[in-house]
Amino acid sequence: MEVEIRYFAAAREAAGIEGETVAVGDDSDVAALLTTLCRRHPDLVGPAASMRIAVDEDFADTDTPLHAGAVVALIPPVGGG
Amino acid sequence: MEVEIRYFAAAREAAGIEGETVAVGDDSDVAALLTTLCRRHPDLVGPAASMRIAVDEDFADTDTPLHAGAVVALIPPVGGG
Amino acid sequence: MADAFAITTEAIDADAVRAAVLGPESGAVVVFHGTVRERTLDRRVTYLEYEAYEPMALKAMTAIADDLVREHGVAAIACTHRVGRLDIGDDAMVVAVASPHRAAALAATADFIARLKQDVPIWKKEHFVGGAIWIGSPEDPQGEGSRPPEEAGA
Amino acid sequence: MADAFAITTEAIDADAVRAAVLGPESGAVVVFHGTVRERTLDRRVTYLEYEAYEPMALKAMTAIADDLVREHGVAAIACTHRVGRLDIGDDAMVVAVASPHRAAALAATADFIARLKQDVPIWKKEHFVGGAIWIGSPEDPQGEGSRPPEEAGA
Repeated sequence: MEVEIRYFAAAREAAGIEGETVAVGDDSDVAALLTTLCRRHPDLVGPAASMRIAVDEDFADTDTPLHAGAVVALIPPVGGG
Repeated sequence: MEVEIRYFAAAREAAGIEGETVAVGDDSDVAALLTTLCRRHPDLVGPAASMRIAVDEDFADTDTPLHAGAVVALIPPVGGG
Repeated sequence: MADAFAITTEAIDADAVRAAVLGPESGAVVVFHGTVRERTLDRRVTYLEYEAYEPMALKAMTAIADDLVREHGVAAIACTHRVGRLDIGDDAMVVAVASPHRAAALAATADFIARLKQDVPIWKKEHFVGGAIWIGSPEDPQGEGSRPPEEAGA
Repeated sequence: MADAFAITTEAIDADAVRAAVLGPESGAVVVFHGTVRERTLDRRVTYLEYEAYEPMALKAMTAIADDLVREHGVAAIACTHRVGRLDIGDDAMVVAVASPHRAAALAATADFIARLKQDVPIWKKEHFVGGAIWIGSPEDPQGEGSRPPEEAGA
């Protein structure tokens, strides 16, 4: 199945793109997806340690399962205000 | 000597005037003046219990001495904001 | 730049109050509006009358602000209070506090208002359906310790 | 009436944010401006870049505000956050909180900003003389617990 990735801030700079569509196994969870993304973009490995992940605009855990068409965002430490 | 009196809010309504010039003895303090004012305006007797007094725009005690030309204000409980 | 403290009979220009505190080091600016509300306790308010002992009120606001600038390390405090007849929805008071950090700005705002309500000679007469009362007077059911000052409305 | 929550690339209209919370029962309205300041720690800021994950940021702000309306009993909360390039003195964020009583309005303002800085996907890149850094990132000397969040600037 395919999921949509959104990169923001330091994650966008590390990946070098704003987003992409990625194919993952049907039983993939967030952790499996992150492994795939770090393999595609080695510069993500360092920043990824301090990032949170959102699935469909809610924060998710590493064991949150994915579904086809899920929108997964890499959320570096935020700093609004 | 003479002092200037300013009445505000409930004190103004009780005295029926906004201010007046009052003659007091040369050694008068705030307490003596208040006695004089309550004699002139009997409706002040009740409200006076909850009022503070300012002399020359600073809060004063009942034993604060007066001077000629002092501006004495009767300050009912305040309620700005 | 507007005066930091003012008493006015006109509608308050909140932008001018805010402008009086702005500076390059102030990342946090709090603007507090104390607005006439339709209902206090169970009374339906029709309008308010505010009155001030203007020179003493300005002197007292300045002294309180000087204290709080020292105490909280904020950059600047300004306040304009309106007097005369005010209707529902009118701003009675606007306070602005600028500070490098927001916690100090919010704390100084709270303290400024609390001390203004305690010690600045400004009075409010509430006209409601069936009567009128000087707020804070012994006849006022919401004044004189019947509820803690930090819970009082603006 | 304007939307209660918004992300914009334009200068923030603080009056519109305030207008979004006004109501007849609200005697206390707090308007908080988070403004770009010239200096943070020992760095001389030249400009900032803000970026947001807009739909999630709006959803998160709405959820936080709903929580705080319940928790503090305030009437309404609104917030507009600016993104893109901001210069010294520009407002990055304006929060407005309306409440019958001022203590609740001030507390809800403090909590809203603290939670926004924690959980709303908006990022700030500070450009200073000699470099640039994403605020809150592991490389940021003022982020990651090096000082308590309640002391952080706006």
